Amino acid sequence: MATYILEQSFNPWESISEHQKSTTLHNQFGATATFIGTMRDFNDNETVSAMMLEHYPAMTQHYLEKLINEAKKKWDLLDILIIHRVGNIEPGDPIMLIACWSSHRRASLEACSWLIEELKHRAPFWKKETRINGEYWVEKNTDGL
Amino acid sequence: MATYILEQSFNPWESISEHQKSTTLHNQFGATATFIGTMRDFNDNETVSAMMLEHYPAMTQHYLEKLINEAKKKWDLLDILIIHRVGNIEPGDPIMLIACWSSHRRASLEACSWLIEELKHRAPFWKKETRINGEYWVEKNTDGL
Amino acid sequence: MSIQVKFFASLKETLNIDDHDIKSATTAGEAWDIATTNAERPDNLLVAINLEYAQFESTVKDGDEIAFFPPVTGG
Amino acid sequence: MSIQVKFFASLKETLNIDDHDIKSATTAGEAWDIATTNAERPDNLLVAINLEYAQFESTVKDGDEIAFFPPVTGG
Repeated sequence: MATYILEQSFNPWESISEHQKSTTLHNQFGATATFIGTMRDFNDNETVSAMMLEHYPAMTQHYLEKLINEAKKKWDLLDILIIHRVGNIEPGDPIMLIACWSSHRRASLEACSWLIEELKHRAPFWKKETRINGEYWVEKNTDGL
Repeated sequence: MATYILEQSFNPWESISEHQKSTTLHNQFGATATFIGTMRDFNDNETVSAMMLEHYPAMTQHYLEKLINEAKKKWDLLDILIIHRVGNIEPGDPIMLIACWSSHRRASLEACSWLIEELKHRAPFWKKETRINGEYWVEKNTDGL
Repeated sequence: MSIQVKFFASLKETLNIDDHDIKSATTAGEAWDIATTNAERPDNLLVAINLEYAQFESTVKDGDEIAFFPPVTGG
Repeated sequence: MSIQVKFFASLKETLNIDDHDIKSATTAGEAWDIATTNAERPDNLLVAINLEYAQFESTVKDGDEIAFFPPVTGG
């Protein structure tokens, strides 16, 4: 189980691959479900040229660990990797990565979806978008969309 | 949209990464959901040392394209990649890869889960496992487990 | 004038039969009977006509490709 | 004897206020009033005490860390 808060851009597929190699999961997992959230260059029909992601470091770390522990209680999971960007983000940059490994498919798929929603609604991150007319704090996350 | 039936082992993360680079998706997708099914070295509490995956090539190709078209009608998807192994497979080898790209998270997550179940129940693949006591055809897939 | 008949996976091994053509049949079920010389149909036997799942009562015509196989187990 | 008070994101900009310590407070709501010199509480204002979500009625004690912030928008 691992969580990383990164201030630099990362390659999600390399990160998953490296994490998978570093663990002792070999030949035990049958299912890997992953989700990557990526910054788009538009939102609400407006061009977004940049984004700044603020967070509350101590609480973020606490909440990511808490979500991982809750997911492990709810599903039979072999491993979880969560990566979240903070700081200045450019269009095309991955923002969030969640990867779940399990023996059978249901656990990893359900845990991955659950972790996305919980992270979006509980972990203390805030997005500020740079649009043509200025900078705007995103007011709330969409509900499962 | 792409489907590949492979007779050799593949690196799922490199495959997704290469597919993503080859498309014109840049800065349009906000969500990527993926699922990898991997061969484990045990099943039903028995050691499995090898697996042979047979398929019906023309019908497989037809069904994977059909599933992709159905998924595109049901959800607002930007791209789909499906890879499935056939032939002789070793423990630790990825068997199936499904990746879905969309603007918002719900479409890619739901389409990915749906494609897994539909592929498992409709695409003409058959697994034969080599166990300690001989070779056994897998009789049926588990129901969403 | 012929209909291609194919068998897959455990079914092919159990019947010990190769893919082959038959001259004619009116339904998928009749194609099974002709191609297997009246072998008993296993439980859960599936049939596809021209790459689409079908029923044993489905009609077949000259040039069709009929495939018989057990439940699929991919993914 | 002090309680740390933190503000984040749009809230920090709107209030134009820095994180600072206050001497004491009995509830999170009272900590807000003291730290902001009675600023109006925005709709949807959230509060955390020692890294856990809390209510404005939740009691606070010496040494606590209290954070005020708008709805979270990560992921």
